Amino acid sequence: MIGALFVTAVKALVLILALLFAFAYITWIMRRGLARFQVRLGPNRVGPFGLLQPIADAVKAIFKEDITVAQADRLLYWLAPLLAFTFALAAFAVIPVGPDGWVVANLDMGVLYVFAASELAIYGVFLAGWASGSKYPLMGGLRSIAALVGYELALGMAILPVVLMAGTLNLQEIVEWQKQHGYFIVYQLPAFLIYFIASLAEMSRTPFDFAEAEQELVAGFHTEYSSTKFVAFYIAELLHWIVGSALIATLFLGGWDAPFGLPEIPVLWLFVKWALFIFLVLWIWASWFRTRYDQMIRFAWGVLLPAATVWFLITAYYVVKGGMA
Amino acid sequence: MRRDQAKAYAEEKGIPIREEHGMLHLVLPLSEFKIHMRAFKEMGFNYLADVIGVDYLDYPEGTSWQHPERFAVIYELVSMPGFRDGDGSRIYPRVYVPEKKPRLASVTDLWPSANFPEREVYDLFGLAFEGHPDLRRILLPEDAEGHPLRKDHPLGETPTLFNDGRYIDPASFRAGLRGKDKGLTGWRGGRRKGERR
Amino acid sequence: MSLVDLFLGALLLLTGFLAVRLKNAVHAALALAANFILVGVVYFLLEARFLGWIQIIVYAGAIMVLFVFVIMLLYAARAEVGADPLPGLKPLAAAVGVVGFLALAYAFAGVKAPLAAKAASAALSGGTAEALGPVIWQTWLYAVLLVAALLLVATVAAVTILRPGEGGRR
Amino acid sequence: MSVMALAKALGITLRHFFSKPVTIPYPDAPVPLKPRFHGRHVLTRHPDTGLEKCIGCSLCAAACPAYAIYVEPAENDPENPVSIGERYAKVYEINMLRCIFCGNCEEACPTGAIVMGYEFELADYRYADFVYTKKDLLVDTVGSKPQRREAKEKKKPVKLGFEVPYVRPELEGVKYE
Amino acid sequence: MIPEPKELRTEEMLLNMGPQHPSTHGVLRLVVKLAGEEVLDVVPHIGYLHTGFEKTMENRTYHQNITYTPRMDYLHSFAHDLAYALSVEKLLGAEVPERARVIRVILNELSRIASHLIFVATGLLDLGALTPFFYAFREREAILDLFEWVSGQRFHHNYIRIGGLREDLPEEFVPELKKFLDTFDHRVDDYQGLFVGSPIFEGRARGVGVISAEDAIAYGLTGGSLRASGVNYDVRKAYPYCDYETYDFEVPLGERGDTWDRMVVRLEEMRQSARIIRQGLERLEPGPIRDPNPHFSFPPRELLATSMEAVIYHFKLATEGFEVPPGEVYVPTESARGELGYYIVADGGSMPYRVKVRAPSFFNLQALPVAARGQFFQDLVAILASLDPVMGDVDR
Amino acid sequence: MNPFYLLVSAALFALGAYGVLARRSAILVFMSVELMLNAAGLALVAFARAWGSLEAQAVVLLLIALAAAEVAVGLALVVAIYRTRETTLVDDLSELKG
Repeated sequence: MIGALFVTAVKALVLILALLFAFAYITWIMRRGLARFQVRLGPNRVGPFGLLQPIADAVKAIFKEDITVAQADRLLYWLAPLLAFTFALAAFAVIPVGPDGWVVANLDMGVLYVFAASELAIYGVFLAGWASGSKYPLMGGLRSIAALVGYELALGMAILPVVLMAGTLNLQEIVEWQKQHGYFIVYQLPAFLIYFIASLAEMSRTPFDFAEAEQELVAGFHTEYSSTKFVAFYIAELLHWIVGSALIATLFLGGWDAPFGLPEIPVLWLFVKWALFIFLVLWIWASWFRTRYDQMIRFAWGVLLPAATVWFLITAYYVVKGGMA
Repeated sequence: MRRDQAKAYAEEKGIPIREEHGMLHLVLPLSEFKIHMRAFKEMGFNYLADVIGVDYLDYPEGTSWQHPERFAVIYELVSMPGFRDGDGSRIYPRVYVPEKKPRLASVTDLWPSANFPEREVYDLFGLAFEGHPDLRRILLPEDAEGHPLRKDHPLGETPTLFNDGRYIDPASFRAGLRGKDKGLTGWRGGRRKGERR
Repeated sequence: MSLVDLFLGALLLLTGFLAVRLKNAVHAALALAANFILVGVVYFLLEARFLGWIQIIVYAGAIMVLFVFVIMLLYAARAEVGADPLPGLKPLAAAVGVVGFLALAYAFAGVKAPLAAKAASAALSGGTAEALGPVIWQTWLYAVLLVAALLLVATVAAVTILRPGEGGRR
Repeated sequence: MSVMALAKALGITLRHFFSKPVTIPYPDAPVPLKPRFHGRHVLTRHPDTGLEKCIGCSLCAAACPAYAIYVEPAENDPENPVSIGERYAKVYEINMLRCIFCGNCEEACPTGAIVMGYEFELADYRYADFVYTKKDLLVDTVGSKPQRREAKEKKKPVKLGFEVPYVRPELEGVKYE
Repeated sequence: MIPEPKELRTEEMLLNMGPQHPSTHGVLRLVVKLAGEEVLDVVPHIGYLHTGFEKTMENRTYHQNITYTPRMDYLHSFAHDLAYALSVEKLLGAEVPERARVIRVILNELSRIASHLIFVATGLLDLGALTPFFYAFREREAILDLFEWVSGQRFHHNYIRIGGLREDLPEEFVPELKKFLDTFDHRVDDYQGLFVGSPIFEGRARGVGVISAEDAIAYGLTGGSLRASGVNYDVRKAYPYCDYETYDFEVPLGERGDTWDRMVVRLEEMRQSARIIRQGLERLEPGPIRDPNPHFSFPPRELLATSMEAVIYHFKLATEGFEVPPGEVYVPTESARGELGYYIVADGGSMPYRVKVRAPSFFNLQALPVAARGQFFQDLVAILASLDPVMGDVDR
Repeated sequence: MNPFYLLVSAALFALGAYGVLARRSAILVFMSVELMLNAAGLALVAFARAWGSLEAQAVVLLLIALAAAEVAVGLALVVAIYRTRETTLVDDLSELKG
């Protein structure tokens, strides 16, 4: 018992370190990548190719003055970044990076866990918006909830066909199923598209990044945050991106499974697929606009949810009729 | 052409006209100014392009232009070409406003676009427009003193400083160039406060 | 009854108490959200794991978020200000609460569990989705359908109540 | 078709992803300037005699819309003239904080003495450091005041942050390393 | 007026946008009355960039003032130089030679393209698209480089002179310009591909911030914003200057007067400007670039060494400037933002008695509340951007 | 049988009842109702644990779904009332009683 706990703790620690490292470098990738889309160079001054830029950024951010707005609700103002950070980090625990044992917590209902974690992470966002005691963050917070109401149902509905086909809520087993039968992106292309669009909203990336729309809300919910608290939000926000991409790779692209009969190396293949989605999101970020939040909600309820429901019914019919299960 | 129409109207009403550089200036009397403006609007001058305030305080005597009062507000009316039957006529009615009673009627009810420019004239010349919906200072801070585009408002240029206390005072430098003053003279005192080295 | 149970019970009571006592509506809502998450955790301990997740996702993730959204939307955080028109209601409410608790406690005290803990646990098989599924879709099928219909009606009702362009700007 | 438009946008950005960045890494790489660039002024000398072209007539000061130039003329010593004319500029100072680099001084100068050069790295710390004297402006001086100060401290030649395809003929005698 | 707190419904919120805000395009302050995300009213507060140019210009010579004009509208700065020079030339009766007129048109259109590029860049940035911003700045950089070739300055050219131009084009200019034009059309296609037709852009811009033609006229809109409402008013066509009537170009018009139209009209105007520049290049014949009248033109530099008369004129022009006969004049021109003109009152001296700039942005900004009322807060920034105010132009 | 959670649920129910009576803001009253519903759910799950009854758990699932429906309508009502009356205090809505 104690031994297993210890192993889990070590795994979690390694994962957290890896994620924080990934976070640090995803800022670099994000900035360099966006810069390349925009025919410029991006950060290249600190270290070779600007590789030390994340460290410089972190040092700078931490030594900035920590400001608390006079109108702020002190307790929640302090709690909000912590919540956002924690839940964003927690979601990764059930994503398998390799066969048996290469996962921090092999929960039998891992999909539900991820779902719960991503929902609870919203608390951090809108509490920040509310606790800042300022109008721009408040509007950012309201928009984030409005978005949540929009995408969460479509997101859930899009996972259901996958769960139904794999017959399990365990992510590891979903990957194993895909290893045997082929990837879900083949069987479940509509579900994949719906899930991808909805998870863009969940990661609050373009075109659904209105909760922190810089142009009108300055920075949305974290306008009034500075120093380490801001860093916590920044990490949380990018962790959503990291976790979201890893999750979609796991659910629809076979996770850690090596494609095309290539040798199986833990972590590597998930990383490759993950990077694919990171790039895809970046690419969309560089190419598209931001929707208005009411349009996004209308789209989610009017297009995504009905489509997901119809597709779910089709899949259910197929499974019940004795297809694969 | 509406321009000819306006000219005929002015001749009929006895409004002084002046044509120069192809521009038709009409000098409206202050008392009936709004009536004439309304007539122009009905004539089809649907667009108010500008409201221009001028302070003729030290306008030199002896030119062909005579200015009965200190202030003038010049309106630029256009019959907008490309909109309905607009033909592109432009007229420049003006009204002289005495220094003692610097107020005149607002034309915002005829042309809503007069809102900002009338506020600007109010701000920079201190001419009050009666009937303006929102007459506040627009370009200057609300607590600013004076009306800077009046000719008696000081310019407030700061001297340019050079080494060893040399400086150029713009106003006297300008005057010196025109032989009105001795030009490059004056104070040659030490350094600015707090300056090192 | 283990230490964990005691701890969770105490936390549940504390958050519940805060939820009905805190002046600031957002704080109260947060306390309630914490209470709901704790209830979800208790469900895990009581061999109802699927229910635990659903509790967290629906109650803490959706319902409380809606509450907080409405509070923020209406700027109603500091709702209970001004003089209380019915000042005598608070002690009465407390009394009703105490009496209710005593009555329920008395009723529960008389309950005797028919099964041994082990057997009950085996019957529940952890309360996973697989275990729960047949029950829902067989025993309670009509109830599920009714609830589904109710959900649909509720959605329609909510949308209708807030339909734009009726009796106001929106 | 609207989805096609979204795809087209993706295609355009992807094409740019594989094109060369247009960034000039400025402090490392020199900025390419055009020959007519209006940079820090240069007081030129007569190419044959080496005498200053400036005759202290103050036309530049008069033409300056920002009143940034101060000229104080003095009579030339006929034995040992400083300039080509009868008089020369005893004091010639430009306040670079006031200067708007319009080039009116260059246009007004009857002898072609004051010419706009190419140096633009003039940022400094103190008011007094922005007053450029004859010493800083004459053609033999390379670099702005802060650049020269830095070069002196580091004991290196002045590093200029620009390159020009060719130097304008008006700037005769100017040598950029 | 800002309503008193008593009148406020609790559901309403007063939001102060600016003067420092990412999307107010300078130092504009908007007091926005919001119900949720719906804009009930907008009150623009301007003047944060008020520099008193008009007063300053009364105390500088006509010649020196050319250094002040481009600093108002720093994006389409050549239009201000040109409008000012045209007014003074009209007072003086100066004859601008053919070559100078053609070069003025070329540079004016180049400057207009640069300004519209900024418009597209920042307008799309306000809609959340990051990338077009950088693409547009790349092209703008090329245009600024061209200006650097011509005048040595990228923004504040000081290249126009009363009666002509400061100096002739450098040899390299025409080939460089041709090189730029060759790539430019593809680049405009790229911008178009990035937003026109995109359903997200349609959703954000179609039917948003509608200004009807009547409202546009009433609130004093000009330029692209007016043409987006369907009013065919382009000063270049209506009151031609610099021989614009001889150039073959079209005036793009919108139909609905929404954000979409205002964006697309400007995009098309860039193409038309490029077309005008091409025609201008064909007309570029060698010739004088300045009215040789010594009364207001500096004599050629060669003459200074030989002609005493030239030296005297030179000294007089440099110190005192030239005298302009008394009169009042206004010449409308088309800047990237709309009708721009300098109303100049001359008193016979060498400095203008009064200069009034008819700044298009100042008038265009009045239409913002009309367009923004009833829209979403998220659209407010897009509407503001689509009206294309330049705060230097507004505040002067 | 573990009566501990039953007692806890009873206490939570009592707290909810207190809240319903003592709170003045409609939203807070509503939140107290949710607390009571949850107490019922907790009791049911505790019973299910004692009886080994999955049916009881299924009822809790239905309960949660019902709660979601209830909240949707209830909050919509609160917002609608607020729009017309600009208050969330229950006592100010007394004219609804007749």
